[in-house]
Parts: sequence; C-alpha cells; structure tokens
Amino acid sequence: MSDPSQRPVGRRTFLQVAGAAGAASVAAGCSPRAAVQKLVPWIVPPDDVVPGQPLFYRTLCRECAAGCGVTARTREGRAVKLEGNPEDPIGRGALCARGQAALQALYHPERFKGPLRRGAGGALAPTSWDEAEDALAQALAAAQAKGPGRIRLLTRLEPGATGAVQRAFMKAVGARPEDRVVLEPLDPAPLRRASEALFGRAELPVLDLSAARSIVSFGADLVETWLSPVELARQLAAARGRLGAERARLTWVGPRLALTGVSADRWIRCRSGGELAVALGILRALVEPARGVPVPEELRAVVPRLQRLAPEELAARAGVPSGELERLARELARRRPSALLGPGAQAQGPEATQLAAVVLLANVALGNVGRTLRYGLDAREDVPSSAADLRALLGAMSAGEVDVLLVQHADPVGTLPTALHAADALAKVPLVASFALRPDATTARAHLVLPDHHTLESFGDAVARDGVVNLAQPVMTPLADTRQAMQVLLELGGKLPVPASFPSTDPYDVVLARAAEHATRATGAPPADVAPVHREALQRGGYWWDPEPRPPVRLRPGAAEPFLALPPPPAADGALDLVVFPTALRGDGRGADLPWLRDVPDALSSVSWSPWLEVSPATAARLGVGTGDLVSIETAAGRAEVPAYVFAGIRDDAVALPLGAEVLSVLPASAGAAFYWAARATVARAGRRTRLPLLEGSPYQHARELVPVVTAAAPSPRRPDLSARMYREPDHPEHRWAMVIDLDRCTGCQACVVACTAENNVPVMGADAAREGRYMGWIRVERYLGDEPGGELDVRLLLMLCQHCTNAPCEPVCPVYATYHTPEGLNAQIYNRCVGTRYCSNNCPYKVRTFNWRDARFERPLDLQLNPDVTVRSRGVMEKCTFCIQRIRYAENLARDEGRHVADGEIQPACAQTCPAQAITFGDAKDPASRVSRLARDGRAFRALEAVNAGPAITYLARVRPEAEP
Amino acid sequence: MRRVRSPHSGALAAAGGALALLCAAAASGPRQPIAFSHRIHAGELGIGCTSCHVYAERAPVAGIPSMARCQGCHKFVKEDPEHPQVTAELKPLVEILANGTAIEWIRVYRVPDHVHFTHERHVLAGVRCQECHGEVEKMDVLSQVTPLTMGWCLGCHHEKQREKPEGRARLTECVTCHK
Amino acid sequence: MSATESFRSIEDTVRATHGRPGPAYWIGLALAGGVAAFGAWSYSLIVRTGLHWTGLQRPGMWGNLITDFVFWVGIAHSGTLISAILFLFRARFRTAVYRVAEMMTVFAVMTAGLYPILHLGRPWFAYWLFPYPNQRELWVNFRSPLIWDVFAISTYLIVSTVFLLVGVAPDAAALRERATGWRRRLYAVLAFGWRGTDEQWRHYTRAYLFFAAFATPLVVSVHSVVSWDFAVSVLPGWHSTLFPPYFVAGAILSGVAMVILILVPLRRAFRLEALITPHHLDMLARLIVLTGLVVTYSYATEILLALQEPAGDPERSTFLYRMTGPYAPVFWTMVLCNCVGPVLLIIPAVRRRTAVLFGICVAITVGMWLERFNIVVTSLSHDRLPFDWRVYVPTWVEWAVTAGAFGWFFFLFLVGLKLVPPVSIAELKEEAAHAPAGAEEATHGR
Amino acid sequence: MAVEGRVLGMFAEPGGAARAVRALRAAHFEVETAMPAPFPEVIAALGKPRSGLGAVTFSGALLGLLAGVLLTVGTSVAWPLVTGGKPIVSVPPFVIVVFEVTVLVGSLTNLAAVVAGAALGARRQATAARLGATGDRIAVVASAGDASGAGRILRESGAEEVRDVA
Repeated sequence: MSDPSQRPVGRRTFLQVAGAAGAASVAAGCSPRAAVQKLVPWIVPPDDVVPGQPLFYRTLCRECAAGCGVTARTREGRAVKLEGNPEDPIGRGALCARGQAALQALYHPERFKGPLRRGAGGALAPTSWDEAEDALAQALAAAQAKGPGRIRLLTRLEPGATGAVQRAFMKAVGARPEDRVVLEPLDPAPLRRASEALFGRAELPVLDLSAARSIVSFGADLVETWLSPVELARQLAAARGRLGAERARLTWVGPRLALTGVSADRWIRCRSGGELAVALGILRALVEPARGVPVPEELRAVVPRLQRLAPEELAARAGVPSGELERLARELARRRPSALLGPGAQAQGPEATQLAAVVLLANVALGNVGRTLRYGLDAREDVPSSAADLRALLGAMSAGEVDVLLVQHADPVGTLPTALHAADALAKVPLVASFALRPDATTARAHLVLPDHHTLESFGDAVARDGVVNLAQPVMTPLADTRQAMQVLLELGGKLPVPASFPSTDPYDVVLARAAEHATRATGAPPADVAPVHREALQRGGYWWDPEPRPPVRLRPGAAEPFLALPPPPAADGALDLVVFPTALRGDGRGADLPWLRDVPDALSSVSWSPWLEVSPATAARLGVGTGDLVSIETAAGRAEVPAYVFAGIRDDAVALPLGAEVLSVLPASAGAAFYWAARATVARAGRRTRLPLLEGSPYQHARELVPVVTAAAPSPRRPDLSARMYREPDHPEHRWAMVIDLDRCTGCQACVVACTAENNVPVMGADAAREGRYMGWIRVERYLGDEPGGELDVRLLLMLCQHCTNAPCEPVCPVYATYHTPEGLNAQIYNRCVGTRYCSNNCPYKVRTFNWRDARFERPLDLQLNPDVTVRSRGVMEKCTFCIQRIRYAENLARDEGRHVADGEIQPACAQTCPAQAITFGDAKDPASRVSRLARDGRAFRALEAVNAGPAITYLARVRPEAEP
Repeated sequence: MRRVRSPHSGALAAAGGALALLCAAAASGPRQPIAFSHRIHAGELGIGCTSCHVYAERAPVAGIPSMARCQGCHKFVKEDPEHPQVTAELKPLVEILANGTAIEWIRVYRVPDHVHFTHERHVLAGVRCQECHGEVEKMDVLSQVTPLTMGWCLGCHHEKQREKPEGRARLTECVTCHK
Repeated sequence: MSATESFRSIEDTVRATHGRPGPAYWIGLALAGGVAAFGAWSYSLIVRTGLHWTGLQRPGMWGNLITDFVFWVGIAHSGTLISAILFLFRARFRTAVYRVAEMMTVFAVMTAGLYPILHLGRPWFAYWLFPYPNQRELWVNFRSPLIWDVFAISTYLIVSTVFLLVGVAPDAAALRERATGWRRRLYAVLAFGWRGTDEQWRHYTRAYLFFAAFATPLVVSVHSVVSWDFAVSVLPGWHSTLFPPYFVAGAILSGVAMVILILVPLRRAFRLEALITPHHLDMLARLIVLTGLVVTYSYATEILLALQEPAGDPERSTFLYRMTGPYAPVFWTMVLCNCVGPVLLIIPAVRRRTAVLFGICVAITVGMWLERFNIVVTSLSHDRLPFDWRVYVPTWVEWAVTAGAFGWFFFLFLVGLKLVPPVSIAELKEEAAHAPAGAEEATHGR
Repeated sequence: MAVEGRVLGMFAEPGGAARAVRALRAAHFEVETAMPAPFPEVIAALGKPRSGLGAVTFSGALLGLLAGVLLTVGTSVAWPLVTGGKPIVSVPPFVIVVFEVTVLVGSLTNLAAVVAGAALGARRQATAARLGATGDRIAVVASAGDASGAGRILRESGAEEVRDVA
C-alpha cells in the first residue's frame, strides 16, 4: 500500500500519464486521426502502477453517516470506480447509489481549484494557502481574545480523526464544547433520545434483521436512507431469503410508499403522523393479557395505562381500520423475534421521539432488544447536535456574538429551512471560512474558502460503531491545489497566539496515532510498532473486532409513562398533510448536484432532474391536476411550486415532496434540521405545466402478467412451453454467461444503475434529454403499480437490462453485424461498426438498447473518471449492457495467466457487485454446478416476456407473496 | 517490410494497408525531439526490447521508458570525447535529464480508440516485437512499417486460428478487440 | 388522314411538351426546389449534431423518415405495375399513361432510397450496407431485412430506370431526328443507335417482354421486402403474415393515386387531352377501387384478428391503442382516406368527374402516408413493456425533411418532363396506325 | 438479271408496307425495313424467326442466381457470426437476396443484349438504318434483285415515294 506523501507521482506527471494512456476512447470511423500525438514518459515510474492494469485501494465512503468501506479501482493513478470493501462488516462489498456517485464529487467540474478569499469587490478571488491560513489565524486570534463563544465550528458528522482534530482545535482556541455544532440533516436523533429516556443511554441500536421473523417499519426507509441502508438491505434480504413460514414478514406503516414499503408484504396506510397511533395500538394490543405474550416485568407497570387507550380511537387517529392493528399485533405475537423500526430519518422533534419510544417499548415487550436490536455498540465517536443547539448557534450568529465561523462540509444556507434564516445569520458573522469542495449556498456567503481534499484524496478514519473502524487513504494525488481540512486546522493551531501542541500537522500521523488504540482493541494487545500493523489495516480497509459486551440496557422504572398518551389531534383545517421524504438517490440533498444521481430516475416516481409532488389520483382529480402540472404548496412558513406527479402509492389526504430546495422553503422554523411529518399544506393548481422528466410510460401491467409473483399455493410462475424449435440452438463451447435476478431481494435502490453508469461510461445527457425520453442508462428499474388504471395497488419491480438472448431479435436485423451472439453467449454490440439504423432497438422486446442521439460530453475533469477499458460511444451508435465484457475478459485473462479456469463468482458485473441485497448473480450457465445455474433451476424462476422465445440469459426469481395470516 | 497476411485477404488488404501507411507516416518516421536511435540501443548495444519497454509482458501498453531509466545509463554515458558528433547528439538528452523534465516523443504506432489492443496477450502468445514493429534494431529513426489496419490484424488472427482452431474462437471474435 | 400525318401530329403533340417552359413551370420548379433545399438544410442540422433534432426516443426509434421511405417506395410501385404488368396483360389503356408512371417510379425510388440513409445515425457510413470487398474482411448480414431492402431497392431503381430508358429509346430516336444542339446529343445517347429497323425491333420487342417479365415479380417482391422490414420483427403491430399483400396493394393504391395526381394537371398543362383521355383516368380509377378494397380488407382482417386475442395480449392492445389512443386521429383519418375514398369511386359519376377524382387521390395520398405512419409509429410507441410506452411526435425538422421529399420528387419530375417524352411516341404510333379513330382524335383534339 | 441495286420505298401506312414486304419476299428480294413502331403486320410479313436474345438474358439471370448464392453463402461462411440463433446459412432470407440479384443481373444482361441487338441490327440493315428513320413513315428497302422490279412492287403496294439508293 503506498503512502502518497512518498509516492513520486506528482500531479503533473499524473496528468501526463493520463494523457499518454489515451484515456477516453471514442468510437468513430476507422482511420487513425492524422493529428500528431505526443507520448510523455514518467520522470520516475511509480513502483505500483502498471499502465493499463487496475490498482485497488481500500478506503472509506463518507456520503452518509453509515461509514461503509470502499475499494477504489484506479487506473494510471486516477480513481475510475468505487466498490464496496468485501471485508468491511458494514457494507460487505456492496455500495449504494450515493456511494457509487462519490467519484463524481471527486471529479466535479465545479470543484474549487485552490483557496479563495473574498476581495474588496465582494467576489471570491484565488489566494495562496499561506495567505488564507494567516488571515484566518489572525481572525481566530482576535476572536479568541474576546472570550469563549466568539469562534464556532459547524461541521457534518465526523466520527473519526477529523472530528477529534476539530475538537482539539476548538479546545486550543478556547472554545466551549457546545461551540462545535454538528449538522446532520438525516440524523436519527429521536432514536437516541428515546433510548436515553427509556434506558438512560443515548445510543443508536445496531440491528440484526436477519434473525427477525417479522419486521415493522414506522416510516423507517431502511433500504434507502435509514441508519445504514446497505447493511440493512442485506439483512432484510437474508431475513426474507428463508422461504416458507420462516420468511420474515415486512410491514410498512406510513402515509406514502417508500421503497421499503415496496418491499413490504403489507402496507398499513396510516395518515401522516398516524404512525404514533399505530405504534400505540400495537403496543396496547401486545400487552393485552389475552394475547398470551408474556409481558416483561419492567412493562407490567404501564399495562393499565395502555389499556386506557381505546383501540377504536387509535385506529381512527391512524386513519386505518382497527382490525388491521389487531392483525399486526397478532402476527407480531406469533412471529418472534421481530424488529420494530422507526421513525424515518426525516422525522425530528418531540412527536418523533415519542414514536421512537413507543416503538422501542414494543420491542421491549416482544423481547427484541438484545436480539434484533442490540444496544451498547454505538461508539458515540461523534454525535449530531440537537435542533436546539443549532438554533442557539444561529441565534448567536444573528446577535453578532460570533466572530469566526468555520464551516466544514455543512451547508446551513442550503440544507436548513429557509424559515431559520441561516443566510441572514451568516451575514452577521465577520469571518466565515468554509472547507467545502465545491460551491454551495454557504460558500457563496463565505469570506474564505479553504477547499478540502475529497475523501478519496485524504487520510482519515471513521468509527462506524464499536468494533468497526474503517480507514480512509488517498487513492490518487489531489486533482487541485486543495488541502485536507484536518491539516488546515492543525496548521492553524500552530499559528495561534498560544500555539497548540499538536504533534504533527500531517493527517497521516493523526490517523496513525489513533490507530494504536484501534489496533490494541482489534488484537487485544498494544502493538510494539503501530506502523506496520496500520499498513496492513490500510490494505484491509480498517480495524474490525468483536467488541466486549457492555451491560444490557434495562427499561428505567417510570420512564415509559410520559410516552403513552396520545397527543391532541391536529387541527382539521381541510389542508393536506405534507410528507417530506429523502430518497435513495438524493439522500439529504448533499449529492443532489452530482450528474449520475440526478440523471437516474427515482425508482418510484421515475422522475429525474426535477423535484415532484406526489399526489394521489383522487386528490389530483380533486385539484384538477395531472402529472406535470405545476402545483403550489403553501405552509405557514412559505410557498413552493413543484410539478405534480400522480401516484397511487400515497393517501388521498396527503401529498409528498422529496427533500430538496423546495422543501426548505415550506418547512416551519420549528422543523430544526429536518422535518416532522405532521405538517399541513395548502395545495393548489398553479395553472402552468412543465414536461416532467419521466421514465415511466404506463405504470400498469395491462393484464400482461409481466412480473409474476409466487405464493405458497402457486409456488412457481406460469411459463410457456417453448420446446418446439425451428433451429438448432447455437453452440456455446466454453461458457454461457448468464444472470439470475432475485426480485424477492431487489429493493429498487438503484445502486446497480449508478454502478453501471460509472463502470461503462454511460453518458449523462441532462434534463432535456430525459424529458425527451432519451435517458441513457443500460439498466433500469421498471416499476408497475398494478394491473390496470384504477385497480388495486400492487407494486412490482422489474430490473430491466440486456437479456443477452440466445435468439436475440436484435441481432439478425442489424445489416452490418454490429450486434451478434458471441460463442460465450453474450449479445455483443460493436460500437465502431454500428451505422445507427436503430432497428435492433425496435426489435428488442425488452427495449434495453439506448441510442446516442447526440455526442456525450464529459466535462473536464469528469473525463478522468472514464473507464479506459470501455469505449466511449459517439453519436449515432447504439449501446447497451455488455454484461461488463471488460470484466469478463479481465477475469479470463487473469485465469489464463495463472493457468486455471475462471472460478464461479469470480466475474461480477458492476451491477451484481454493488447490489446491497445480493439480488444479482452472474456466472456460467454451462456449468450445472455454478450458483447461477442452481438458482435458475429454482421454482420461482421465470423469464421476462418468455413467450417471445428470445431465450434470455437472465432468469428472474419471482417475488414471494406470503399467504394472509388469520 | 514484413507483413503477415492471410491468403484470402488478398490484394485489397495490401492496397488498404498501403493507403493507411501513406496516411499514417511516410517511410521515414517523424522527427523526434532528440536523435534517439533504436539501431544503436537495440541493435549495436543489444539491449532487449523489454529492458526499456518494461510493461510489454504484463500490460496493455508496452510503456515508454521513464526518464529515470534513461538516466540509469546516461548518468554515465554523457559524452564521447573521441566523437564530438555523439557528444552533440547526447547534449539535448543530458540537458533534459539535468532539468528533470521529460522528452515529448512523437507517437509512431497508434490504434484507434475503439480498439482495445493489449501487448501482454500478444507477447505472451509468442509474437515477436518485430512482427508488428519491424526490425526496429536496424532503424535509426523509428517509422511505422505495418498498417495496423483491421485487415492486417485479422491476417494473423485468422492464420493462428486455422493452425489450431480449438480454444481459439476468441481470436476472430469482434468483442476481443472492440468493447 | 394518312397514318404519316397522325404520326406527325403525335410527335408534334409530344414534342410540344419539351417546348420553352412558361412561368408556371418555373414557379413550380422553384417551389419544388425550394422545398427540397429547405428539407436538405433541415437535414444538415441532423448531420451536424445528431438525431436529437428528431422527436425519436425509446421505444420508438423510427418515425417520419421511415414513414417517408415506405410511402415513396409505395408511390414507386404503380409505375412498374402499369407498365410491366399491364403490358403482360395486354391492357390497352396502359399506352397513354405508362411513361408518366415509369418516370414517377424512377423518381419515387430515388426519393425513397434516400430516406433510409438519411435516418441513419451515421449516414456517412451508409456504404457499409453494401457488400463490397474490404480489408477488414467484413460483409453484410444477409439475414437482415434492411439488407434485403438494400438489394430490393437498388435492384428496383436500376431495373426501373433501365426499363424506362429502354422504352424511351425509340422515342429518343424519333426526337433526335428533329432536335438540335444538346438535345440532339442527349437523344442520340438515349437512343443508343436506334434506327427502327425490323432487325432492331425484332430484338427489342423480345427484350421488352423480358423486362416486363423481370419487373413484374420484382415489383411484387420490392414492397413485400419493405413489408418484411416490419413483418419479420417481433413487435406487436408489425409481426404479421398479412403484410406483403397488404403492403403491395397499398403501394399500388398510393402509386395510382399519385399517377392520377400527376396526369390530371399534366394533360391540361401540356395539351395532352387527346392522348391521355378520360377513359384512361377512368381505368386508373378502377384500379384504385380494386386496390382500395384490398387495403380495406387488410385493415379489417388485421383488426379483427387482433381483437380476437384475449385481454392482455400485446397485439390486441396495440390495435386498440391505434384506434383509441393518442394516435386515433391518424388512424381514423387513414380509414376515411383509404377505405371510404376508393369505395366512392365505385360510382361512375364520381370517378368520371376529374375534380372529384383528383380530390380523392389527394386524400388517398395523405391517407397512405398516414397508414405508414400509423404502422411504423403506433406499434413502436406501444410495445411489450408498458413501462416504456411513449408517444412520438415529429419535430419541425422531421416535417421539413418529409416535405423535402415532395420537393425533391416534383423537382426531379419537372426536370424529367422536359427531357423525356411523357407519353410513349412509338406505342402511340402503333396504336394510331391501327385505330384511325384514335388518330383522328389525336389530330383534331376534342 | 438487271442491274443489282437497292430500292427504297416509303410508306405512310403499315398495311401497304406489309403488302410490299410480302410481295418482295415472294419475288426473292432481300428486304430491310425501318419503322417508327413495331407494326405487327410488317413484322409478320417479314416472317423472321423470334429473336434469340432470350438465351442471353436467361444465361444472365442464371449468372445472377449463381452470384447471389455465392455472395450470400460465401460471405456468411467466410466469417461465421451467429445472429439471433439462426443458422449461418439461413436459406429463406438468402433466397430473397438471390432473387433480387437474379433479377438485377438478368435485367442488366437483357439491357446489354438489347443494346447489342440494336447495334447488330443497324449494321446488318445499314441501308434501312441510314435512310429509314424518319419517325413518321415506314421504309422498305429491297435488294439483291432487279431494282426496277422492286420499285414496281413497292409502288404497287402503295409507297408514297420510291427511289434507288446506293
């Protein structure tokens, strides 16, 4: 593993190498271009870089608080693809859509190229690091002299070395602990607060859903954004992978379907805010003596209190039939252990805490705590500040009590409700210094911009939980004149009037110093020399150990009572409930400007590039709007205009808006970092229309039985008899590459879509192209809402990508053999032979081919991310999924060099590799023992549009619909 | 000029090849920034190809020798007191090495971007460097001697496949080179 | 009057069409050329930056340009039909109209052949669709209907051009005798040494029969091949064994309509009423009735077969979509034009009124274009996976390129009229020699 | 026998020309004609065998058939690429291409034959070719016999003009 500070590849040489290797390739004509090309050699060749061969580094993902480990594939000194670290206990090799897209933050064209200082004219102008640091140091010294509280630090959650340095630095400038404010918009604070109230320990649980036989989510979108989505999606898949009676039941409680709801077996369509009533109803039903559930000792005291709640009133408040709560309670009583989860990541405030507490009490009642919900593993390395702390900071700023505000990867202006007036508060601070990577609403008001390295350029560590410390290391030399924020803080410490006693200003040393402790815990004994141990850990990606058990949590006497009363009902003012939700692609909005994330359509609404307001068909009819009509949303706090999206997966009395700028303008100030659900909004037609960039044509299956499901009564989908053949099947002498997609595991999280985009140089064509139906993705989630319009809501997902058919209809229609069937069973597409008749696409029953309507642009330096093993397609040619032929060939070459056969599972296309739920399996169908062959023989197997008899290489395993329980 | 061609690709391939040759580089190669001679290095001094083009056996690209590699020898070979001509020719190199900059070579051999050629597989299959690059050890100025057209590639690929068809299906598969 | 005199008067009447053009001709030529030029410029946008100028998208990758292709191939059909098939059947009314029909065929194929090339993503590589020896050792895929198209359309273009020129040769010889300057040289070339000796006629008549014998199956094959572009696919709405006869009938329908559209103004403008008589128009109108009924029958068959399928069948869904979806106006206009229009012509009084006939032919031309649009576009936008359904709407660029086809066709036609005798002099003479009454009419007009 | 010569008669009507041809042939003259259209009565009167051009055209078509088969099968086998699971030599689609090539080559051969036939006819019947192509009259040239006899026959048959020609 190389230490970049000693790596001889300077930025200059890196770029030269990149140039020499001829990174981006374009399929054009066949004559070599006449232009003179230069070959510039390395001055000194780096030891570990072999041009044309990938080099892998283990590092860390910082796109959300989960802290998954990452393997970065680099080529010629630049990162080209991120994958999960298979050894990391959290991600286990998988990475979500946002993690995949972290690369685009690295290569973002708008990234700051160096430090900036706001000049007299009011514009940010380039400056030198020394000047910038000196200016900041002077301001810090002056502020320090005025006493505590004059220097504040606003940061994102930093559960590692960076956080430690921040705290040390703040201490050195004489700040109080509360002067460091941690802003994490999707912080599950209610969980921590409920645990504190009930158990006396403000901790987040670590979940083990794989053991659960019943899972109830109260708005916790665990496959998209909640806690640790990659890990939870894997656990959920494991819990549901046990077919039959042991298969876990998933229940979704909420006013709107999120992806977790799509995966759920049952949706309790409660009204917005009614989750609390549902949870109370279940808790009440569980402690019913007749239930037979042994009520734990510590809960006995609250039984009478609970019994005072009338089930009918609870059901009415929830807006659901009372029988439904009763049925769910019965199921929970029978199917144990279980896990009750909630509230969702966007929920904040006292109501959310109450819901979290009631859910936790139900878990206690069912004996889940310690089994599926484990306490005592939260390392509490860093804890987000409360909404009150945040408001206090803004108040101090507005009052002119803050002289220097350091902002590290937090954007108060861009991520807080407009009603909090963060921009005004910021204007009152004489010096705002931001460490942001690229411009945001806060840097627009900052006086100094000290651009940080991207995580892929920095050293660091992240304590995800007790026993899991993932390490970050630079996988490439920095692209621009940036400096790691940690280093800047350390250097500033040295420039203070009373210099701080930091042993080193090198982030590597800081991480190494912390590593001694991790190594001790991981190995059980302090290492004699930490450096070699740490080098090994860097190669591995982290320090992982089994933490020694802490005493189990116990319900504190009397702690439960305050949470058991139903709060007064909200005023019925005729307005609609406004539900705000984060999505798998947008998260808390931080990555919303990354082209990959914007271009991939949302799995549920299929909207890209634009916000949307989900409106139920009945409500839409009442408001007189259709999909694409602009509607205005008005709350006490403000107003926003958003195009409507008519969606059957939402209650008639609610509308839903994904997190984003529009949300901020309608959130009340009381919302704090984010929002609680029980807000109400007046929604009206704005009278104008937009063309919404929408992937969906019709959301209905139109009685075509495209995506079958299986039940205990009918364990196999109906399949046509295709034994009659006109021709002999083509030979596949060595391999027949094939894929199995388990739709029972697929959650629709779109990680595969972004991974494919990253791996295969799939161009992002922009919002207009999306509006015109020219989205370029090679793999897409087809989402069907039911059979016919107005019918029963029955959401089914179908992951659609090239099926690599044996009798591919696309092949014989191509006049120039640009597409053909390889002896290994692939449907090959030869871009440079394609003339663009587009007949192949017309004849493809799966419509998985995309056409280059115009030349793709990879704005510098986004082009450095391009995978050199995959040709970049020019306009006028067709492209499609290749089963990652470059990976197949890489593995085959490797096997050949090593004189062996390709092992089963050795080849993983980008989509299969990154799938958190491990829904995608790739392998050789010719080998009857391969995993893919075994899975394809499963009773749930079916093929898409099988009656067309194209002979797809992709076998789907149908979703399992559990039989209704009494 | 050595050309490997299948019998049936015929005169047309030859014509196409000749045309490509005309386009790419005339019989004498481009003027490089320094008067580097493969004849002296590979011919007279007998330095093996992979001594400088170190990646040929393990990577898609053969690699242009790093300046450090030049330095390895030219730390000592800086002048020839007996031949002022040689000293003069070495002077630009000595300067470049002293400055720590790199030589910007003019590229001679190039395949289009949609061709994913790999040296590794060819070298490991026993293809001699000269089969594609000509008798470099006799060239003072490197020039392109083979057309690097698809037909020319296929000449060899078809031939090898005919020699032993089993297990060599990939030799004439489109996706072997175009992906 | 002697036969010689009637021969002379035929020649004079025909030669008069080659006279100095009047302002109407120039205006027409400029209009046609202008429309063609605007179409070409619009198309240049596509060449410069790509097909994003079109309204095409997944799932519908074909639209106006392919519609134009099929439409113009269809137009090209009646020429050879009237010329070759009616020749084999010895239909006498053919004589007066076949030259115009043949010219129309050649120009329509020249128009049609352009459009598949124009619609390519990389039209500069269109030559890759032809099998030619190349250093890459690459050939074309003969399993592809598009290659059948390449062969069918180029064969059709070559054979119908040859057929036209061979038919023109004796006329060119006649014109050569009295022409001067470049015209004389042109007709000398076109006449390929024609002297009219019996030995020449002996070979010629035999060869002409063979041309007709080749052209007849060819004309049926060409539109069958075009229909296979669709019929061999797996797309609901395209995948149909009915397509070849259905397309051939439709092609003849549109072609005959176009012949009438051209003949009606032509006979007036060039005073050819004596040669091209109401009787000829009447016979052509009957051909429209016949093919119109075949087309109507095909529509009915397709729809009834599709509607027999159970609910959820994509074929059924596609046909319902055609009739009730966003393209319903296209569908019903098509039915009105192609089914009702021809049926009206069954009534003699209707088809004998030139203005009404002309109007119905305009309607059929529009209807047949819409039929192709209906087949190409609706099937594509409503395929097997409902999630991908999308409505295709052509952009102004596509409309301009579509209009350009008409401009280009009429431009060629107007130029051709001034070079090639629009009726066959030799055959009229043959007729005149045996039908003095006809010759009488030819001399004295109405 | 009188002076050997050629006599040209110009006819306005094909009927007269046919009569002349029949009479001339009965008198063992060699007859050449030139006419603006292939008047069947004249052709019949000439009593010549059917043109043998068909054989040429037919062999051209056969050549086309062979070329089509070679092209489709040969190129598919030369570099076998499987498309759509169909056999390398897929007969039905190849038949279509073979048919088109047959028609194409057949037609072009037919064209070549008719052009050659025209040249041949003009050479063999040089006199009629030189003098007869007026477009509005039918020329009948009699030779290899008594010129005056020929002139008489022509006039009797209704020739508008009769003259001796070289």
